[in-house]
Amino acid sequence: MGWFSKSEVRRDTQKLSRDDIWIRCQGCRAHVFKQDYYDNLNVCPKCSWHGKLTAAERINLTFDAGTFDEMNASIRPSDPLSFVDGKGPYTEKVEQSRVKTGLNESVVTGTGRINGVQVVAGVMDFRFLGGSLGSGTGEKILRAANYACEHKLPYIVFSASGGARMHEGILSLMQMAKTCAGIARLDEKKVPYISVLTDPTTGGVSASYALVGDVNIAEPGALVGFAGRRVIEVTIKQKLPDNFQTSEFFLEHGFIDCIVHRKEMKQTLYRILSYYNRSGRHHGT
Amino acid sequence: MGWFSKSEVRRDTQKLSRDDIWIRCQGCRAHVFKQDYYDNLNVCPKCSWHGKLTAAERINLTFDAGTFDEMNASIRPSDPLSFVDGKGPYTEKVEQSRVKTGLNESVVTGTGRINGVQVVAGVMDFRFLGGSLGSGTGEKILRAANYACEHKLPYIVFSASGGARMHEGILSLMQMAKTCAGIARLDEKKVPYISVLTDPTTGGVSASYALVGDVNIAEPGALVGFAGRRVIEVTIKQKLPDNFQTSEFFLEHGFIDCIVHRKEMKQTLYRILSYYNRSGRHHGT
Amino acid sequence: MERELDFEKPILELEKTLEKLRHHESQGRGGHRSLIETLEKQLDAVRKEVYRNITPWQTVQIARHPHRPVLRDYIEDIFTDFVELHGDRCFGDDHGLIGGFAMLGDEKVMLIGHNKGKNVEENIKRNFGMSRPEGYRKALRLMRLAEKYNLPVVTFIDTAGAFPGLDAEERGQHEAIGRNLTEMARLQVPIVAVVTGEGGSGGALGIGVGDVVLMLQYAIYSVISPEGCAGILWRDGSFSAQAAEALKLTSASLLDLGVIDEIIPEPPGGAHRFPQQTADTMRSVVLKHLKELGALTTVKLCARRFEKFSAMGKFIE
Amino acid sequence: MERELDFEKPILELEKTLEKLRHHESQGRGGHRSLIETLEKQLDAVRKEVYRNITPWQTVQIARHPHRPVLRDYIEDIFTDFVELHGDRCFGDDHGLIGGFAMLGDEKVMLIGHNKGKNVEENIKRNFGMSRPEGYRKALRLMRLAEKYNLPVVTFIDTAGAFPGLDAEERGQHEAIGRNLTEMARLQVPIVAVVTGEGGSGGALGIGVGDVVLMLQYAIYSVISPEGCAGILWRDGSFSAQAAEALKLTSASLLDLGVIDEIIPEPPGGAHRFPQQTADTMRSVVLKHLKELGALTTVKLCARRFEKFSAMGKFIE
Ligand SMILES: [Zn+2]
Ligand SMILES: [Zn+2]
Repeated sequence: MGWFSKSEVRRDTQKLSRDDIWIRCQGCRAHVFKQDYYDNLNVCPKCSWHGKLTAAERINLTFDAGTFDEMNASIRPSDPLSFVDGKGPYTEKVEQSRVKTGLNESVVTGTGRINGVQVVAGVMDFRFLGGSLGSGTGEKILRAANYACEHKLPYIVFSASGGARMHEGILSLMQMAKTCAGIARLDEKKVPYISVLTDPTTGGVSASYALVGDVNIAEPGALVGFAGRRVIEVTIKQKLPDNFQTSEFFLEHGFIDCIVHRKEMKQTLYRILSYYNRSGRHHGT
Repeated sequence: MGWFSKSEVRRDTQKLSRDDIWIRCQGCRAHVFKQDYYDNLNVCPKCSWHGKLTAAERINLTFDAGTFDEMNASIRPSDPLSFVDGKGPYTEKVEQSRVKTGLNESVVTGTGRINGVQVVAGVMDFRFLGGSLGSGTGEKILRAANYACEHKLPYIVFSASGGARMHEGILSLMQMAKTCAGIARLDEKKVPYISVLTDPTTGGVSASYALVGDVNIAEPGALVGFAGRRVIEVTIKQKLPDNFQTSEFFLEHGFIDCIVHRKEMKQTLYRILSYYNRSGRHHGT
Repeated sequence: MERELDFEKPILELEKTLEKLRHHESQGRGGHRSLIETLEKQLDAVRKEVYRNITPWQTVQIARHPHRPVLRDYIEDIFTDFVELHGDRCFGDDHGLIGGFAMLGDEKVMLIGHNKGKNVEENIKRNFGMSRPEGYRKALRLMRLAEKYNLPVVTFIDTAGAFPGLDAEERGQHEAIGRNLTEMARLQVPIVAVVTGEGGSGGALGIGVGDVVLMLQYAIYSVISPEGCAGILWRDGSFSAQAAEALKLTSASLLDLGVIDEIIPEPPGGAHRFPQQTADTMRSVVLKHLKELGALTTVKLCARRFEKFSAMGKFIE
Repeated sequence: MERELDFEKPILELEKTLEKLRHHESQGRGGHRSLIETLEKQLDAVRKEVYRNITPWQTVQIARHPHRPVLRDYIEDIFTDFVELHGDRCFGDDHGLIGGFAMLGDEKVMLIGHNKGKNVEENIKRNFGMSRPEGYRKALRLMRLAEKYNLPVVTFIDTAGAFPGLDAEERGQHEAIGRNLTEMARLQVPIVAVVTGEGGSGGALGIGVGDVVLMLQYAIYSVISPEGCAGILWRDGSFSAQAAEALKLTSASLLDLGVIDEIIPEPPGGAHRFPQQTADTMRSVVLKHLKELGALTTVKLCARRFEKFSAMGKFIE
């Protein structure tokens, strides 16, 4: 029995091959026992390719058992633009996502403890409309930031997102400014903000709160670019390097502080948090 | 008759050719009438190559007539290391420079008006030991910065320097930290600091106060790099581009705000100074 | 005119006729004065009619019109004493996003904006107004300078988006935009942002976090281009008009959604036809807001900006 | 040993003899114990003798010794729980200048330093500890992070100089160093700088503006390399020893000149021979200063640093 049990939900999001016993690794293309994969925290036992996690799985993996306390769980998308596209109304997609994931939005926020250290966290879930940044997502990320600011608790956001949510049009874009306003306030008050980038963190999320952490941590091999690969190829008419836009690419280019294996993520977060010197210096004369 | 008369001093520093009537432009290699060159502010009338100016010439050109008031003129080099090199003692070189230039150090500092606007300024003179950054230079630049800070007057430094002054060893290096400490304090107090880079501004001066202006202005064609061209060629075994380390090169690479012809320098400084909003915002609630 | 907009045909035809008549008249072969006057009135009416019924997709076309004024035009038309400041002090100088000190009437400001070219050659130099990270970093540097000098910031937004290129990614397009959003949120001087043409996604917002966000009537502002949206959500770029409609990217829609604070009206016929008139209106609207914001204390200003962007978005709780 | 220093020959010969004898002894072919003891005492005496009379030029050679401990060694020997943080958030990650959170005893610090390699391969990756602008910008980023987290900064200086390359110039080596000097002057947390090997000019000072500047006994710190100085002022690189003498680049001279605050003694024989002993001494000296600086208020700290650097230099007035 792994660190969390297989769920219907997860099965939906993994690309299954042939039967229910094997899973095909998207990294090395090898077939590995599903159970081995799950037991290894959704990391390929052969090549260490990091598969996606649901928010619940990430929370289980990160916080001391029973310490995660969700906030603002009831926030869910409205349909401010009465948006209907070629595949139907936005509201239907939202309902499908809600049913599929059991979540109300693409991020779960709350407080929890990491080896005893109390923090505020946002954990995105890619299954919910591709982890897109909707008004509800932005609201939850901002409220959690405000809570962290008020209580001087470190803030950690685990990103997993394809970018802004088109169905909310410009309001989705505005969530980039909204969430960053929260991060700015945290910084003003000298409250730590750690950003964890998981596969994928792109578009409007990468261009707002995901890359302005005090420390930007990424999982190995995660796609963490801004523009879409195809858009770039069309624009510059040029082949892109293999590791383009991966964590490793951006580590070398100076935007990622460290790449951390999922197994070591909790301990690394704890170590970084331990350097936050809450006591403060004397500011007198 | 030009804007300043020919002086013995200037004649020493220009590379004369053939006779006393003509001067050979170091930019286009053309022979131009000396008088035309002087009348044109030591700028080649044919190719606009900017020749060097003495501190006195620069001051005449920049400040409203009769407004420049020198400070700390008596500061001059000591010989802290009792330095003697293959060509003799440092003290002798200093004496030669003092006699040749009539200056006590490689920078002249003081207050003056630019179209009526009161500023504090440092004006380097390349003739004095290659404009090198000695202890006296650093002290004068810092004192002027402190004066500007105290009186909330904009500070302008015209640089012209080959870098640190080896003959003062580590104390020369420390002038880089010392002068920058003054610039930092100006910035803290929100007092403008404008850096004007003239040919050449290299080494320890380029790597201290010369490139950290609120606005970095350069004269056309000025050499404003850090490391020496030959050192780089030896290190990387590669030919360097023609415009390497010029003002134009660093404009394109993002380190120079604007390149301004000597004729327009005063007016440009005045225009920039006019944007300093001394009145200040309300900071209440 | 390089590109004629279909829906403008009635206007264009009348304009051509009138031009010919005026030419005749100016060469002394007159007698058309009363016809000219009639046609002028008719032209006015047609312009109003066409521009009254304009669709979002047509607005997109106006916003991208090659004759639509760009930042350089506004700098000439309504600003004075512009001192351009180059460079990000780190990597390069972006020609697609420029800035510097400028005067608007009696207000000293730091002016920053996307800068499309007016012809192919200039557009190549300016990368069609699509900035790389060094553009956003230059913008931030200038905003901090504005803060030091206590100058309000005025930004002009007109870009299809941040440049999607290999080099732009390498140098952290995402980080550069995210950093600007963060720093603009707490900048201690007033910020007035004006969407003048295309407000393309993160590349627009990267200089768009304003205390006041203004928009020219026929500008657009959107999370994604209609073409891109149609390609993804309709799986067919030919649904761009539908996407433009759905995205609510016109000034009127954005005012409704609370994303912009005021529309700067353009004459019927658009800014590409009446640049000076448009610029004059813009000048007075921007000045009005600068004066209002200038009266606020820094603390109040920053608190207001935080509240403003905190309130963006609609959700159910 | 790749490089034997001439003046160390008496030491090296004794060391080799001793090594052989100990090897014999360890293989059971004994009987040399008393000889070994005699030679050990002799070696001690010779080391002391050689290192007592060391010249500046010999010090230069020790400071550059390929076995001299580098930052990575100190990280292993005296720091714990190092979390390396990469990148300047702008262009790249410099491998020649590294940094991150670290513990020194019970003190949490931000550790930043030049990082020479220990072999050719590593030196190529780390560019022989010669940083490019992105190294200095990473250093500054980490210092600002230290300021936010209220951690003192400890810097380790060991570089021939900032890298003199085309790319380094393009990306503003001068600006990067000048910016660091400016920002370090006002950083609101304590800074302890330690010159551990080569303190090469602006490249060293770029992370060297400390409230306290310490120096290993046989390290050097100079405005220019002796070779460079000889080439310019003697027009002949073979005068390097004279230049080394004239430049006053040893720890004793620098203490006299008021440029450093304390010398960290090395055992006779140098840090390359006694790395752990050297590291232990360094640890206690750095800790002592961290504790003293930690007791100061921020205002006092910054005022002291300003005064300290204001007082640098000697001139006549
Ligand atoms: Zn695999
Ligand atoms: Zn010439």
